[in-house]
Amino acid sequence: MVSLNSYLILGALLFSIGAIGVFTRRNALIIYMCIELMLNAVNLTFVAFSKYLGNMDGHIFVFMIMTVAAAEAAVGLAIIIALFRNKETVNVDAINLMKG
Amino acid sequence: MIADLTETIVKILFIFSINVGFYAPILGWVERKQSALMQDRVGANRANIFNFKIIGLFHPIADAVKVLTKEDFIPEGADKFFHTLAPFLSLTPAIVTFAVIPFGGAYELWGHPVKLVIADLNVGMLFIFAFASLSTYGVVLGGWSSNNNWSLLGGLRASAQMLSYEVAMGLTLIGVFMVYGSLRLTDIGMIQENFFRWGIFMQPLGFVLFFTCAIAENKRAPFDQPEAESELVAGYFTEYSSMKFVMFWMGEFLEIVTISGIVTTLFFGAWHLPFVTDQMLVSFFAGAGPNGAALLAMLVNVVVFFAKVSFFIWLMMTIRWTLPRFRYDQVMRLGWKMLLPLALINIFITGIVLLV
Amino acid sequence: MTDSAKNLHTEQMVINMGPSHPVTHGTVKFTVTLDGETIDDLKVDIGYLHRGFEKMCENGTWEQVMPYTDRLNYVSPLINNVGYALAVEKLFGVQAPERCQYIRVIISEMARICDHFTNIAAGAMEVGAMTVFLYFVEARDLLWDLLEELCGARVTANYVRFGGVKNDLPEGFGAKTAQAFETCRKLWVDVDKLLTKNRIFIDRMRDVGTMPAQEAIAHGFTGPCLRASGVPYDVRKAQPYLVYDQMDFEVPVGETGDNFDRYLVRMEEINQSMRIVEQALARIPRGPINLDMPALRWQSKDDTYNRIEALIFHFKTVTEGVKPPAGEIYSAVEGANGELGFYLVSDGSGKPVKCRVRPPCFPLTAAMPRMMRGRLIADIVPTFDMINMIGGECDR
Amino acid sequence: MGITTAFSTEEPLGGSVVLTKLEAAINWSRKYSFFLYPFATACCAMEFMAVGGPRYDLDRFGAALPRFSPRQADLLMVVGTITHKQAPILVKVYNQMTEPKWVMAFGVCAVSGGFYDNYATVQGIDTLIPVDVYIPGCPPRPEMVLDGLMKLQEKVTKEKWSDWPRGPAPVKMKC
Amino acid sequence: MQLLMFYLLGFGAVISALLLVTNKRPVAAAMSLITVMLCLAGLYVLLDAHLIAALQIIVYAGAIMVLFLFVIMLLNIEEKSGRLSNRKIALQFVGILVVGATLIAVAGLIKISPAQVTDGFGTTEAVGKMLFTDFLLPFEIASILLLAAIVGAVILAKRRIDD
Amino acid sequence: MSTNVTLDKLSRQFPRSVVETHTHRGDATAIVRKDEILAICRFLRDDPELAYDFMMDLTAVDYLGKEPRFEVVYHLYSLSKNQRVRIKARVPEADCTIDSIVSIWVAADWFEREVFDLYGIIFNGHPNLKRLLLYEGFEGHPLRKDYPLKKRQPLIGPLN
Amino acid sequence: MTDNKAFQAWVGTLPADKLKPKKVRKNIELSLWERVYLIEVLRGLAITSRHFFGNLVGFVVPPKGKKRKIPTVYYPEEKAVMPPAYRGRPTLVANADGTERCVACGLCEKICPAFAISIVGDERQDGSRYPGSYTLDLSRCVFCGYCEEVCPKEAIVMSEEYEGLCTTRRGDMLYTKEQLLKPVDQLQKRIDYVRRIYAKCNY
Repeated sequence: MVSLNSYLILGALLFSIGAIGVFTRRNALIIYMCIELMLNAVNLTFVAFSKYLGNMDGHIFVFMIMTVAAAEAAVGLAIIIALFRNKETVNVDAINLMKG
Repeated sequence: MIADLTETIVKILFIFSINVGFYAPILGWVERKQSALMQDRVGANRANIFNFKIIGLFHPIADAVKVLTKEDFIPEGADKFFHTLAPFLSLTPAIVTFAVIPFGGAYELWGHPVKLVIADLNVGMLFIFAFASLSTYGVVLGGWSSNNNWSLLGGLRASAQMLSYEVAMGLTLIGVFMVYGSLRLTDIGMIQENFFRWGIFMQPLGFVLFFTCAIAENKRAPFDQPEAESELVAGYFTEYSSMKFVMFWMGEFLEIVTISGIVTTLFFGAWHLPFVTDQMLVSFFAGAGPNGAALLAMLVNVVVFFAKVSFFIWLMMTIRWTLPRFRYDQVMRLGWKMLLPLALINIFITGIVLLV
Repeated sequence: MTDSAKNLHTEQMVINMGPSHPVTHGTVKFTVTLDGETIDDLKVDIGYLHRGFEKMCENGTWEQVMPYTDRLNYVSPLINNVGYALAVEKLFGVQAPERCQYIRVIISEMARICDHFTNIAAGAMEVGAMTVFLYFVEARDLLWDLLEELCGARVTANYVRFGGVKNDLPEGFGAKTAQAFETCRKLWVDVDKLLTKNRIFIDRMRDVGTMPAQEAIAHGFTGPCLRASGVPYDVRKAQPYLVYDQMDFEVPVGETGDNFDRYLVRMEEINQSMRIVEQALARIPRGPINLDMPALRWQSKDDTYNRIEALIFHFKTVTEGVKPPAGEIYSAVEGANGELGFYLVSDGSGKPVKCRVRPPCFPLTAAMPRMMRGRLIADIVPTFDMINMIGGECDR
Repeated sequence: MGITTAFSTEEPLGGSVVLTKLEAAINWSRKYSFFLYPFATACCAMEFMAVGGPRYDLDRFGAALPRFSPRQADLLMVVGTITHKQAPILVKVYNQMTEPKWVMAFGVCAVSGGFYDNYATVQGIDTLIPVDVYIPGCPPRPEMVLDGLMKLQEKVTKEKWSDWPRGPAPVKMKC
Repeated sequence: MQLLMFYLLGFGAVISALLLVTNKRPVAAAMSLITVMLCLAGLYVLLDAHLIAALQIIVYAGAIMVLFLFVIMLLNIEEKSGRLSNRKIALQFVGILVVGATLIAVAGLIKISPAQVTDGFGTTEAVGKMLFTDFLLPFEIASILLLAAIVGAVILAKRRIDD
Repeated sequence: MSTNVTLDKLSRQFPRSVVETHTHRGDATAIVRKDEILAICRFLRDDPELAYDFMMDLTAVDYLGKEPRFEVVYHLYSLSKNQRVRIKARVPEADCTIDSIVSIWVAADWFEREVFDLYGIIFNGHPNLKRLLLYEGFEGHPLRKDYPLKKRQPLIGPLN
Repeated sequence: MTDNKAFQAWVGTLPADKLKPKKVRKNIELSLWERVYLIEVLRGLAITSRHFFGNLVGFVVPPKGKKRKIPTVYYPEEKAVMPPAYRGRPTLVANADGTERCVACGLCEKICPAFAISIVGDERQDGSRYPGSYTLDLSRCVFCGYCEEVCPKEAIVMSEEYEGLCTTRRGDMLYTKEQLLKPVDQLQKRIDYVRRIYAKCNY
């Protein structure tokens, strides 16, 4: 049988890869995708825990996370489209509207 | 274990051969011949081998061989990897989906229980959904990777359209699930043993909505905006030639079969004849011994199921050759403003009926 | 395509539709500036079928122009034949005998029916209803059979002669026509049922390509497109030629001038034209079908075989052409697409100085940008079909 | 896929029985499966409709699927007059078609320019692209077209591997 | 069997994730993310979470990623500045350090033996029951969140009329 | 003779510009000076008694050897009065220009472009005077009588 | 283009009320049921299915006097009967003794709009003229029938021939005199027809 640790290590690996992506990539879309990847990694750990604890609460968490991810994707992509219209770029370094 | 494995392999081979080996090539012929007859024409009938013509059945063979020997073209500036991947992506879901559709009842053969379905998942319908949503990628990638404005427009249209109609389709099916209380397609099939519990009687509105959404999912006319010939040349597969182009086509045809299978399973009594239960079949064939009876009953199931499937294929082809196509924004409006609310109303009514 | 791909970075996408695009009939190019799917700007480029009609006419004799007119509006060639012959007759100042006029009415109306069949068929095909297309092609084939029996060719008939027509109606033409019309009407009803109340079709056609009456007039619209806008201008009624004033028919008129009205007007005109043909066939008088004017055309076979002077004269007219008196005229007939005018200038010699055609679909095509701005890309399809741009006529 | 090029390298073996049989089989399939690209420009398009229509039904020969994308088409039907303005587009479409490809000149305008011998028209599309079958007539009767198609089928039957690929049009044009 | 599947899927997921992070073209990146999600869906099946697996494909792969692709194609984005600056490479190293630390912490700390899986674990029915009893409030809140997201997205993406 | 009303009115209104009027086989024709063509057209359209709301046709004729060489011919039609009139403006080869009437009848847009394309007559004030039927790069104007029938332009055409 | 003020002002003055449309066909209004797509879709399906099943049955039980219901002509096997008016390939009429009737007068060459005919005249020993070579370029011929119409000798007529005209080489379409000649008895029908329609009584 696969041990819980294997799932957790896998989850952690994916999470870190996602984090690296968020830190190093400059394309807003890819950053979004990396965030999605991180969320997925978390989902994996939730499902794994829930199986190993014999408790299905983890599934509910995953359900909620998916909802949040969907909402995030919708709003995030809308923001990207709006930004692209104004700035003609999706490079996050070029987006500094908030810097005043 | 061995028996299970054999059973699965036999079933997979059966479905695969019937889909890819029979329906995929024959549908090309059916489409041509049927449209021809509808239009007062004769249709392909001249291809002959040793002077045998058999009503043009050799034409699909000719098409297939010709297409295989045609130059395979990848346009300049296109993304080679995705360009090659896209047709496979659109073909695979169509083949895989049939795995959860039951084409017969559960019997016992030589002491081994046999269910006439490849994979009897408890989330069967969700599985179909999952793969239907994956088939979007083939289209979108095909459109994007061709480096052609028409393809791109086709891909964009396709993605938006399929996404929208998936929503309506899902909501439509909720009513069905509420009625049957299961996502497992074999369960749904079993319940419809009773003629008066066929989906068409319990969910008439659901049937219409689902059928519409399914056609739209499959991008068939009147929802064929992504490949609208008069607008977008050939839409997302404008730049495809040879085998890859035919794979898109085959994908479309197989999806027709799959959709017909789903419609049959959900709304038209699956493998059942009206008023005839599986038990009655087995007892009817009792003379052939227990195994023989089961085999014969299975045969009847399969024949009935595929007869129904063929009927829906015919219906879809008739629709395709009868109706003009929508405009793109009208498709979207129909999906979001008409089908979606109707699906919600359907759920609501179903809920009330179930409660009362 | 590739240069427009660069423009993708901005939100506008420039797409070249045509000329080998299925909707453009091979003879027109739309340069569409798209914003998403909305048309920001549309440029029409015609001339892909400019075959030098006028230049060819100026280099041939008056008779030799006749086959060229067949190929102007190649969907209804006989109307062009009739129009050109009428123009030359006006130049001569003569009028064809009555029977000939009836025959001309019959063939004109048949050509009109064919044209509308083709137009509606193509329109339906391009919005996706393939079956309708083939039903009307089937119906058109029946009429073409009749025309072939009469004229000797299915499309390019070259049938009308100055002061007459080439030959008389064949035996049993009326009965065959009645039979053909019966099938045509059946198919017409089928198509009517398939399209007229079909909401998908209506949604595609209604309020698309709308032209209000005043603007349509300003843009020089004529024919079904103008009538769809509500202006009952029909040369057959306004300035009756041939025997149209004796025929009982109505001019269908639309209301809004959108594509759906154009479709309805055409469908109704098919009916009206069938009525005209039936009336003409019922009333057609006996008598000569040609003017007995040797100067107007080549000599009859009897004469050329038997009379030496006639033969010499024949040689003269064939080699030099008939010689209309000097002058200039403008003569209009109601073509299938609108007013088909011929402006002829003669200097008294056997060759035209100028043979100008007023192409009805030319102004219609010119109004495409006006009709399409702000619409969706898919709206180009029905609009372009319903204005019925015919390359041979538009580009000449 | 890519079989056309693969086979052309095996030309020395061309005489062997297996290859000849294969060649015959493939030619058989090609001849009954023309996907058309109707390059319809002028009057002949009317007859083209009639050929495709119920009366004459091009589909009987397996040639009914008009593909408006040149990539998927086998038979380029040049239906009607080609003017100088149109010529570059015709060449472009021909070059875009995938091998094997055939060209049919439909009607005298496409064959030779017909009676439009003037400043604007191309005097026969064979000055631009290789043509496989010529159909006279202005426009040709549907029967003539079917005749031409059968002639083309005959021609296809006799083809060899070495005939393909045919390559781009011999004329270079500014497009 | 399960172990094999785990390693196969896990390996696939990691490789695809790496591809996602390193790929220049957004479309390729999106496709690799989809692969990650498919692998994860497979893992969920191994973990007896059938509903979640189906939802993973339907929601993530079927909807969210299509949306991503749609936007990528709509904007036709190409990454122009592909090279990373030194500062960014430093950041990358920090990231990798974080990875190591997490790995050690995770592997060392947690020791749970698998519990006995009850019948009906992870089925639609079970999840549904929980969702509509114990977790009704979060469920409703989630729906409100989605509604807000829809409205927000529409308003954001809508073009200003004066443009 | 209702057409004469038009011609009478026209010659009264523009005595200087209207060179000649005649009616041949029922076609009323007025030959006018090209300078005032815009005013004449506007008058014909706006005068309530004439109301020539249709610009049916616009073309040119090349009378090679005569002077002035070209004639620009306008065919107008009045819907409400159901009458036609032909206006001809002579354009000499040396000064091959005439005012554009696009501002009066939109329909004239393409007709003028066509005449420019085939005859080389320049229409002053036309918003987009480019070749219409022939391609950019075509040299000469083929409908002029001195353009040989078979002179082909090797620019983008085939190599024959 | 259209939105200048003068234009707008003028548009207002148009006599729209004087036009008096004769018959207005109302832009069709849909009832609620027709709006729901379904009814019309079903009606359309009924029509096309009627054709489908009619034709399907028509193969098995053809209507009286016909082979099948479908109007399709199975071309190479079945051939339509050409009406006498049909203008096929032009042919030269050969007398019973095989000599051509043509006297190389050149009228057809002159009138042919496509310049498809080229004749080189020659003289026999008895002084009668005959075409030394008579070439018809079928690749240019537009089948207009003018040559037949002007021929003073009944020497060239449009035959019923339309088969076998397609070639794979353009050069094959250059028909020489020998290829064009056809014995008179095969063309008698057309000659009679030509004589009838271009007879004096028709003038």
